[in-house]
Amino acid sequence: MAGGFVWPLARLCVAAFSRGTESHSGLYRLFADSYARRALGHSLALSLVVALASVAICLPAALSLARGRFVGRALLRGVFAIPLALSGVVVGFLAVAMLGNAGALPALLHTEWLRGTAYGLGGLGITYLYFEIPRATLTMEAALATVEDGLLEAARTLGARPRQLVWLVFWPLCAPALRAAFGVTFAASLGSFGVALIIAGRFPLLPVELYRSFTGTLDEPLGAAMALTLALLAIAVLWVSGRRAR
Amino acid sequence: MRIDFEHLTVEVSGHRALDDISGAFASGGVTAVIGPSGAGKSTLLRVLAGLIAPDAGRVRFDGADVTSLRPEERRLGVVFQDLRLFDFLSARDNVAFAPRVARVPASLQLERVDEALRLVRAGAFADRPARVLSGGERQRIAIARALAARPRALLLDEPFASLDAELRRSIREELREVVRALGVTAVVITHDRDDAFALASHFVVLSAGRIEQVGASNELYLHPATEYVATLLGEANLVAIDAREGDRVRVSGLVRSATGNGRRVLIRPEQLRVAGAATVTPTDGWAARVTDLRCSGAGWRVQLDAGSLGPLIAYVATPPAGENVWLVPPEEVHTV
Amino acid sequence: MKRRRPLIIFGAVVALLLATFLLVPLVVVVVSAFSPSAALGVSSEQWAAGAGAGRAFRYVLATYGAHLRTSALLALLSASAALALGLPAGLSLGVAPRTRTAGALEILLTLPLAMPGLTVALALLTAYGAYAGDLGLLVLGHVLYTLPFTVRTVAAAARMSAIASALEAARTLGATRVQRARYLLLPSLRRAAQTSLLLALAVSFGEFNVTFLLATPAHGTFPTALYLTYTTNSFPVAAAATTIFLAGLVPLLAGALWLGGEPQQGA
Amino acid sequence: MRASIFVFLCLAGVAHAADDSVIQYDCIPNYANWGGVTALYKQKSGVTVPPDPKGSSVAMAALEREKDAPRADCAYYSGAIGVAASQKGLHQPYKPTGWDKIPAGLKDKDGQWWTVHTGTIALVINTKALGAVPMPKTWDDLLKPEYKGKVTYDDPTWGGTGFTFVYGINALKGGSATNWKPGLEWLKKLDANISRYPRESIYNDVLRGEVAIWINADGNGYKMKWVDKGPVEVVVPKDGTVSMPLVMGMVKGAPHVAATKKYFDWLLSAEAQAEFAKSFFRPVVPGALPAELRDKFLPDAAYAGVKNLPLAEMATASEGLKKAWLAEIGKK
Repeated sequence: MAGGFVWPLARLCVAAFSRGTESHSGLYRLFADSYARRALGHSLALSLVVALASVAICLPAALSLARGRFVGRALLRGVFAIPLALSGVVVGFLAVAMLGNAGALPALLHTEWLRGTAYGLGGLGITYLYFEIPRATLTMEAALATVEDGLLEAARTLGARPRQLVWLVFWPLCAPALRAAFGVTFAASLGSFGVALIIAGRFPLLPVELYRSFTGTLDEPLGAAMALTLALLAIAVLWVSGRRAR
Repeated sequence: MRIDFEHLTVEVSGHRALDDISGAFASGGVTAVIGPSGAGKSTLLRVLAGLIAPDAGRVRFDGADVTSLRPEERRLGVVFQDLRLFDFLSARDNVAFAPRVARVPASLQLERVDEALRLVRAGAFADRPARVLSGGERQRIAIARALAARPRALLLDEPFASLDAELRRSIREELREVVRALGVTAVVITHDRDDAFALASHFVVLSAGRIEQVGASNELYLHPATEYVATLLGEANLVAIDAREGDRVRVSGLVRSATGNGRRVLIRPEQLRVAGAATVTPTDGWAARVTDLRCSGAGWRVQLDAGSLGPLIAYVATPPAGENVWLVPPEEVHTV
Repeated sequence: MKRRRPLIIFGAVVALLLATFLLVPLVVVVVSAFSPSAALGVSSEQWAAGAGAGRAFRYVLATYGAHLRTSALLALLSASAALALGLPAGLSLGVAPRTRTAGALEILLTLPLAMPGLTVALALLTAYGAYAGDLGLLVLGHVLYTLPFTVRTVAAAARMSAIASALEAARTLGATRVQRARYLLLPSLRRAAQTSLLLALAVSFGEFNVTFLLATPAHGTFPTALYLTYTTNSFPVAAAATTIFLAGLVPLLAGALWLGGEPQQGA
Repeated sequence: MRASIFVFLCLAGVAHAADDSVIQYDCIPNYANWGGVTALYKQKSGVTVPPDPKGSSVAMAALEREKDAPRADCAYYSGAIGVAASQKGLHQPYKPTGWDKIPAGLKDKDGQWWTVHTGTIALVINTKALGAVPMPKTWDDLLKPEYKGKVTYDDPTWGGTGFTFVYGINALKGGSATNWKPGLEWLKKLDANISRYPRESIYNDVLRGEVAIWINADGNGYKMKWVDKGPVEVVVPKDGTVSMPLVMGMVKGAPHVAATKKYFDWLLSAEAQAEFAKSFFRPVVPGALPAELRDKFLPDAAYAGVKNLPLAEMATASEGLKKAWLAEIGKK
């Protein structure tokens, strides 16, 4: 375990602080170079929007899956599990297939409006959502399933009206689930590589730039710095959302 | 506030949890609804609280029909079996919940909360998060939370289920004091006769969704209508009668004046006197042999073999001297 | 109670819409794999594979069959390795009291899941770049991803079934170590082991980052083949490759779900 | 369960036993018909050459990273990058059979690299995706606003074709190996019309209409038009263009030297050269282009303005030009 994972991580840290053939360390250049900074900013902004959107969109679905009992519920959950195991490149391809310049959706709907959406910012957002919706839904579902009906009943016997019930009891009970889902989707979006690789187009995102530094321009220190930054951010978000959730 | 319920019927997946029952809880009184699990006790409480709508029947508070009133409009204080504290709030905020949702002015809110906390002696831990409280503390907060609502009636569902014996006793006593001091109508759901006797002066006995018997606690204890009520409320010796003549019965040779109209006689263990052979003449009592003797703390519990009468139980202050004893039943007995 | 019904129904409708959103692209891709038409861009690569609906599949199997076999082998090796390591690890975590060491170990085990896959891949590449392309390194990379699933699933099962107390009870009843393993441990962990094996197979089969950076063409995995078809092949070929990928993945997932597991994070 | 494990292991055994393979970096099935060539070679010799998506620059970078433990046997590049790889000492010399038939200037005197076929940088246009907009005729036409979002050329830091175009346009616009200004200024103007800078072959995207104008090797366009019957035309800009030799070299420390040498020998055979020609890359061996294919190229007159670029100079300048392009365009 230590050799398999801890040692490589340590090597990565060392690489991030090394200079390579440049005059500054990779970490320094990550924050000094405006392009790398921009890629980081884009990644953060995109992950933030996607995480917020997926939590908002998936809350009703998660509620229903967690607390409702209806026909086909198990099947529905199964559908939600599929994208979790797809690699990002597959999802990127699905986006091109549906929303590319020659995508199925513009062709089927006979509309020019959607043509090429996949490569734009909106397409990037939708594709990330495809990836994060199952994650957000299943994370929230698991947490919401533990919310007890009893507390809502207790609040009602104490005189809470429906609106008060939502804000004073239901919301505080759900909040940890929402936070956890936000953390998980944010971290996952931040590190999502395959989708960006296929469709990010002209929009610099940190994982792709990282890959490019490492494989294309052979700038190992900068690549390592980006990889490390991504990991630290992801873990920090997960830790904060998970800790607060407890 | 007086609570009446009329012809309540609740069906849960084809099974009648409550089967056309009617009754009342007197204003200012403490009533225990007692029965084994599955008797429909909790269902009755949930109907009273408005958490489930009955399939038939009505609920009245002081005569007014509240059957269709929502739980938040009934102004009751409910203490649930699993307490249901809001773990994301502090103990104090739990107690402040009802005044807060009722939009009581802030200063008055504070007063009410403090009063409720004082009543259950919860001041010391009021500002801790609810989730870190101990079992007894949680219990107190749950009671305070219900009291702070200034309820028209308190409904308590197995309120001490989660407490150990000692804590159970002390909190039970405190609750008794509080309810008495406030003079609030209270309904205690319980399967535990000790809780019922400790808190309530009036019992409603439920069995399989029907009311078995209603009455004052001592009345039910000594004069149960059925064998079921007899055994539910305490250890009971049930002895078949030989013959009946008006208000007199003959039991294994002894003649006693009797109440009730059954075919067996109820003799509570503490009603049996255990005497040595020298002090009793055979016409006063039954010969018996001690088969087991154990200390019950306050006294002794004696298990006896009385021949054709079968095994009997007696509670006595001092253990009998020898193995062979005489048993003397009370002068008046109750038949079930 | 009845008042929350509308919310549940609304939520179910949303869930249905979202499921449609998730399914439609997959259906479109699978359908187009079976009906390659000129509109989708039938390309020269397929002329060689002959005519008919199956030609895209024939092309994929001929060109990327080795990738498929590598992926199957890799999934099998890493899932078995993860099971072999994860069963004892998960068992001891599940049975042991929750000490600080146990907690730290659990966090360390799940760290690879919390991190972006690319970071893990890059760390491996930095440390073991000299072994890039070796099957052993790929297995190591995949085990990092699959081990958390086995450990978690097994530990959860061990906790749930209160194995520790059952084992104690069995000892007092005179069961030997072998008998305890035979009659208690194995039956109670069997389901968890099956679930985690299926999950590990699915995760490893679908993993992209590690192999993309660490594999050489000699050991390309099927996800890298997918990437190849997406970037260099025509749409029907890419769709056929995706269909083959799904055909491998979905049964594993369905099996795991049916047994009660759940994938936490894709790659 | 046990049975399925057994089956898996058998399959895996088969996958692993196939060790008679040659690893070629940059072996894109749909570029220069590598798919067809490698399939034919497999059929002839039983040796597998697996596909690999790396562009020239990435292939070189990978070789550099793996210098101490090489994984690849050979690599395929657009000229300058291959020469740069030789200059970095990543190759070992070999002169395959047929060496003498390669014209001078298209091979290294020591056998560090040699050309296998050549292409010409041209405009590959999907007329359907272009729609009502007129066909561009010259490089400067591409700067017109009506081509906004329709033009694409490969990321020059990734693949060799993109690099050749960037270097070439600089030369055409009056720049040199030490003066990149004219080219970069022109490319900055073009940037306004660029939809993206792809890092992988987008052959099928163009064919399918995902992309309207692809600045790439002419052969790719001809193949779309003649083989795949796509709505595609090749335009050789009237204001001149550059040719692009595509070269190979043997990796220093290659794991399978003998197999690689045989492969190289075969690649210069008439059979392999004709197979490359099926995708309209001009064989380096004179006379290997079949007559029926020659007619499908644009007439020779269209190619009158084609310049040959100095590969050694290009190779030396490559790192600097890539960095300059990134700074001025790629990272803007």
